[in-house]
Amino acid sequence: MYEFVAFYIFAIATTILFLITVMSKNVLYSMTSLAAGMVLISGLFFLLGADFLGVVQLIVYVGAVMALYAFAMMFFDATKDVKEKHGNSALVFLLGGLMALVFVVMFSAPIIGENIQALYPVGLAENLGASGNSQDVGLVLFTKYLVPFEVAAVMLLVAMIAGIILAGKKMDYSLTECEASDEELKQEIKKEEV
Amino acid sequence: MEIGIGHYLILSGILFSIGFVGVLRRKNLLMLFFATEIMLNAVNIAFAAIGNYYGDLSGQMFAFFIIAVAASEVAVGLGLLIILYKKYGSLDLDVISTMKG
Amino acid sequence: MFIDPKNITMDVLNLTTLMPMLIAIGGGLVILTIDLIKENIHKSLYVMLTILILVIDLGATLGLNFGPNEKGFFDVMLIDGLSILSQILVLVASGLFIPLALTSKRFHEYSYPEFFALFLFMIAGFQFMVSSDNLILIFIGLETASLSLYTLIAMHNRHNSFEASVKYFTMGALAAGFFTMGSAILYGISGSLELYQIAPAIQSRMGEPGMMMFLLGGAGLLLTAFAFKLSLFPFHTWAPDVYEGASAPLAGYMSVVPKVAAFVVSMRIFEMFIELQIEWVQTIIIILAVLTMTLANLMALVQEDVKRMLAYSSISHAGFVMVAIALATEKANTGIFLYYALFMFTNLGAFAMLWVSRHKNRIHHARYDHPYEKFSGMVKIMPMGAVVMGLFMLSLAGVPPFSVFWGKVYLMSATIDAGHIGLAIIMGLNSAIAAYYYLKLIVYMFLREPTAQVTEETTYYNVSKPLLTILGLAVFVTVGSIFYVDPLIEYITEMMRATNFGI
Amino acid sequence: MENLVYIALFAPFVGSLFAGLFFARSPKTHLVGVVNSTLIGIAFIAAVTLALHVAEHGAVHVTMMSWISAGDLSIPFGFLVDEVSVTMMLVVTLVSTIVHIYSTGYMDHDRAYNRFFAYLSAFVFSMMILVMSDNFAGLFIGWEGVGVCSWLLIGFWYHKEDRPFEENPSISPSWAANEAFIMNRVADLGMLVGIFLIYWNVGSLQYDVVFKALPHLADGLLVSIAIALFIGAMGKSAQFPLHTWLTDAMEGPTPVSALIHAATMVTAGVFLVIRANPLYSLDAVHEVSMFIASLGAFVAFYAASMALSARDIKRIVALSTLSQLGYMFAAAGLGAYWIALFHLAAHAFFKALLFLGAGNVMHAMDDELDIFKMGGMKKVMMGSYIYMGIASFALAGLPVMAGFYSKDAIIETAFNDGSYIIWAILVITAGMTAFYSFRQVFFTFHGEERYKALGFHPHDMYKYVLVAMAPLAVLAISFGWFMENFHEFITKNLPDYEMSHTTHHWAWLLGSLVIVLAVTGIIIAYKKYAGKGPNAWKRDEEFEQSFIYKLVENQYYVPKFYDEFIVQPYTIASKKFWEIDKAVVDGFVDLIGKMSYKSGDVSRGMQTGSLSAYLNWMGVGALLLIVAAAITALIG
Repeated sequence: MYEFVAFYIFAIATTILFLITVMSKNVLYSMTSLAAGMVLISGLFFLLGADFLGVVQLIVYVGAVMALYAFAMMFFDATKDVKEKHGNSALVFLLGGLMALVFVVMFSAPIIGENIQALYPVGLAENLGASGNSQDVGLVLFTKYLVPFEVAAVMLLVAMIAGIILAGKKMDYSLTECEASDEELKQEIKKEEV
Repeated sequence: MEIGIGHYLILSGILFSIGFVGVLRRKNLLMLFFATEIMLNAVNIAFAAIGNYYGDLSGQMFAFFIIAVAASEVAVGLGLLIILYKKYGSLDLDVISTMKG
Repeated sequence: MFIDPKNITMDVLNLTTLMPMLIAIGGGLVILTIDLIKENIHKSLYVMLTILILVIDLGATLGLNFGPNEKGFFDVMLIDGLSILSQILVLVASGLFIPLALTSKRFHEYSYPEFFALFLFMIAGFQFMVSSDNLILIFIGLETASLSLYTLIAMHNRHNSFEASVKYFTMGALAAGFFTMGSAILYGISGSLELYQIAPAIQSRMGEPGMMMFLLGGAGLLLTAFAFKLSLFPFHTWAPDVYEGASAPLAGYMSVVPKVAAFVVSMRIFEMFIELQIEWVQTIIIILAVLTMTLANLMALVQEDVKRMLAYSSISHAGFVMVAIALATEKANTGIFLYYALFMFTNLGAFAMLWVSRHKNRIHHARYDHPYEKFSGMVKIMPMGAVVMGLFMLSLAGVPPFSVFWGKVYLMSATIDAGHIGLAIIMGLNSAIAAYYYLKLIVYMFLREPTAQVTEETTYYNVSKPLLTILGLAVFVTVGSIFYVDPLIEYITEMMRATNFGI
Repeated sequence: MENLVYIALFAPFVGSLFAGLFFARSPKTHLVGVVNSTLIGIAFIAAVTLALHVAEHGAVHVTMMSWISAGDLSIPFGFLVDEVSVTMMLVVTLVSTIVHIYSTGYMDHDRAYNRFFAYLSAFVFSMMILVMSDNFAGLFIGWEGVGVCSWLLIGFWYHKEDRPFEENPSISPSWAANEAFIMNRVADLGMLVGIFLIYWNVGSLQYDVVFKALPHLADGLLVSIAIALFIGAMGKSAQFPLHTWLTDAMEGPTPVSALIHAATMVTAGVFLVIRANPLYSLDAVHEVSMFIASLGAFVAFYAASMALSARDIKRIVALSTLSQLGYMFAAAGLGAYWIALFHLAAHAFFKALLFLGAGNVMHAMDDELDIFKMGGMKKVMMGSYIYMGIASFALAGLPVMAGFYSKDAIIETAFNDGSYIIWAILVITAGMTAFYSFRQVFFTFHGEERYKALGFHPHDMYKYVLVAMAPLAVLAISFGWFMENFHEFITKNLPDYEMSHTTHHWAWLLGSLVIVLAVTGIIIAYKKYAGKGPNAWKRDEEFEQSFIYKLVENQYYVPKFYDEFIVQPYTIASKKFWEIDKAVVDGFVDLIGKMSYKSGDVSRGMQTGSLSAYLNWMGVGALLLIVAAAITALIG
């Protein structure tokens, strides 16, 4: 019963919040409802016994990602209402509705197989007397998924470099569009920096 | 009343579709990115739910990596947005359409 | 609380499988470090360093043990023939691409050492993507490569390149959503994220009610994601714009390397579906392939810009090759790699020719860098260049005995072997349409008088020795294909036999 | 050995690419001539080495590509170097080497020097494919290749205007080129039918497979195949009634005439019959073979009669080529394949020599072709005089010379076969041959120096060119001496042809008869045309008005017949069809073109440039896929 109530509360709330995110004309509302929806999703993760995932969701999404978005919003000065021209709203909703319908139809069928064995069962560390989602996650993450984990680290490095370069000052001059010789250009850039 | 995996998956599907609508509907790039975040979050629910019902950790793992990817995408995406805003002075998709045909 | 250290031997881990990627990543870090230690080093050092790393990487790749069951690191890595072959293609194409940075004029992206680091990270991403049948690693590799690629495009630093990058990025994010959702469904029905375990699990559950729904739904979602990567209709819309916005060498590179990687993963995933007798997937892929090659050809016909025309032609070529995925025979799979191995040199060569004549501002047309008029009467000004470009065009059009012809013939014969005569006829017809727009450029180059703006100065604008070397190499490979195509096919076939297709 | 095969095959190709790709538009450079001549020379050396190898170890068979297989169709691309093909390779490479060297001198003043070498080398490459292929498909590819190169080379001076030539209908190089090409296309159609028939019934195009399967086929089918293939041979070897193109092909540069329209390409038809000897020696196709022999004899006589009155120096040589091709077909038709091949080789040497000599004369006379305007040129052109003399002796079949052995053997064959009519025709033709070839020599080099009045200042060719021609002269004299060795070598592959005892018995008489006739012909020619001063030759206007002279002069009105009954009605019909075509077919094609453009424009509309629209396309696509998936799953 507890699960039932919690699920429906979370589900309905996230749906409404995300709808606001998608529908709202105001970036601030949109972003706030997105953040709130994500918090509620972490609740769903806790319900599903994925404690660590829930925590990560809170920290990374609500903490980091939303902070980035907030910063961007300020940069773009997008607090005021955004004017969007919508040519065919009806069609969009029809498409979205159709998509949702297909998912509902699809997921109404039983997806879980009877004879499927869990490859990395929850409670890996149980026999050691220490149970807990975080430890299990740690165990799997640093054995089986060590390679993807490291690649993800590279990916984050790439993202960092990309962010630094793209938002960097050097992008303000375009060597690509400038006919001046290299020497002149260097001088010019130096002057500008001083 | 038992909440089965079907409930979670249907929720996931609905949220995914909401994100999808957002992607189709939004003309403001920043808000469009919000919509993609919703889609990824919806998928995370599906993974967590399936993993839970199999008693398997792989689903959670995928969800972790999706979160990592989402974070990286935000970094790159915002970098692009900033530079685009500098050049075009707008984030409206219809303005950014010099290449066509 | 204390957890027992796991006893894992090095043998089980098979660490060498990681070597090639580690070299690429390490190389990228070395470049970043060098930049930290000493600034303002000339880009040629980075180019040389990158080539060196690519060569070592290639050596490591060639030195790997491979086989259908050559796994490593808790079975996350899979080094089979497919993986080796695609890594070789990726590395060779990268080796051709990087020297194009050494132009006589300075362009923005090459002023960053980070460009080369990101490039190497991207290669590592592609390498991970092709050497795994674990959906998580495939996804992470894909994203690493894609995020680097978006940045590389934007670093060209023009209006167009930002627009291109944003378009690619946004659609890529949407595709990532579809890919993950598709993976979730596969996970749901099989309880695993590894293709070699997914396939038997699905097979054992085939009869269950509602299973078809999941299978087709999952296949549809995954197909959307890969159709985007492979620029199949109607998911191709990004491609022409992105190719136009990116610098010419990068556009040429993008028409080959990401597609090879995406084809490898598509082979692993969709051929699994086809092997499971799910005909729907086959039908849909054929429809997409036919639509792609036909519509892209028609659109290429009406382009005014050579680069955009080549972009559409690359889309059309991808559609042509996509047919092979639907056939899922050994010969067809061999054909994919044969096609790309041959197409790679020709197409990169053609884009390199555009790069040679690239200007910093658009002197011929308000919007386009490479309108057809730019090439009118080229034979009078740059006879060698015109002949070389003409050769590339003929090869792309599939004129014997130039390289791409063999790829086309091989794929079409694979199609006929698989019993799809009608499909082969459509492929032939499309090649005929395509010939028209390639010949259009040849007509411009050889039969028209040069316009006033076309002078020696403008056509040779960006040329340099390394560029000429790469062009020469491309010509050599394009023209001499008749001599190596047979052993090449043998090699690819052999590699295909050492491949794990899940079932 | 495999490498040698490829070297022999691809050296000319490399030369062609070299000249065509790198020098097509650059000004004339001798580098091209030297490099290409060297490459062909290399091919010749490779051919010699291969010949020695074949003589010792037998045939070399290489398969270059075996994978062009689409469905059930599998065409391996292989090369066979056996006794027959190696003979052809030797002839082709030797003559073309000399012609290449000759051309460096002859084409010296031509603007399109480099282009010429590109074409010439391409021709050699195609010819090598033709002779070396181990299957009919390769043969056909080479066949078409030489056709195209011949077209390019005949029309080499395409810019020349149609010139009104009082004795000739107006002919221009481009017209001649088209005529040659079209006539050959007509014939090739026959050949293609033959190849298809073989493929349908045997399922392969490999020579060895086909020839093994032939005896099991139905008689009617065999006859059809034999006829169809021979039609192809008739076109390429200019047999009646498809012969008119050959004389007109003389519009091309003279080295081309020497190489293509005398020594090599036109013998391809003979080569085909020799290659397909297992087919033509079957009993079922005996009638076809007899027809080939009779047609050969007829053409031999027919062409020789036209040569009697011709005034154009190249046309005479061309007609003599036609006549000699007739001899070859006569031999091949009678089953004496090795003799046909022997004559083919011998003929290639002396005829190339003759043509190159004629080229020297033309060069000296500023492209003047009319022998009536020449005379007494031996003083100024001693070298060419000797060469043309040797070649003419060989052509006339005087003892010791190459032509004597080969031609005599053919005449003996006809006698031996009991085909006395053919024999008689060939003997008479031999006399005529001697007459007209020496008529030409005497007209050109002896007698009154008529050219002086016309203001010509002839001079001989470059020394090195004359030296380069020497091997041909040596072979024109001595090739016949090796008849026995050749016989031994070639009959390992080709069926032997044994003369009966009676023939052996009468051989000396037959030989003497031919010699007597030939010598008589030469003497008559000498009396008539070589005189000087008061006995000098005068034009016999009255005789030139006679019916026979007119008939022969106008090539029996065959070209006129073609013009009146085929070309003109065809032109009229074509014009009518063109009008219909413009309205209907053209309109249709235009419509397709317009539709492609239109649909391109329409589909281009989806590329609006707006990311939002792109995302919508992608979304719609994804949704369509998923909905289609759901529906498919629900239905079945």
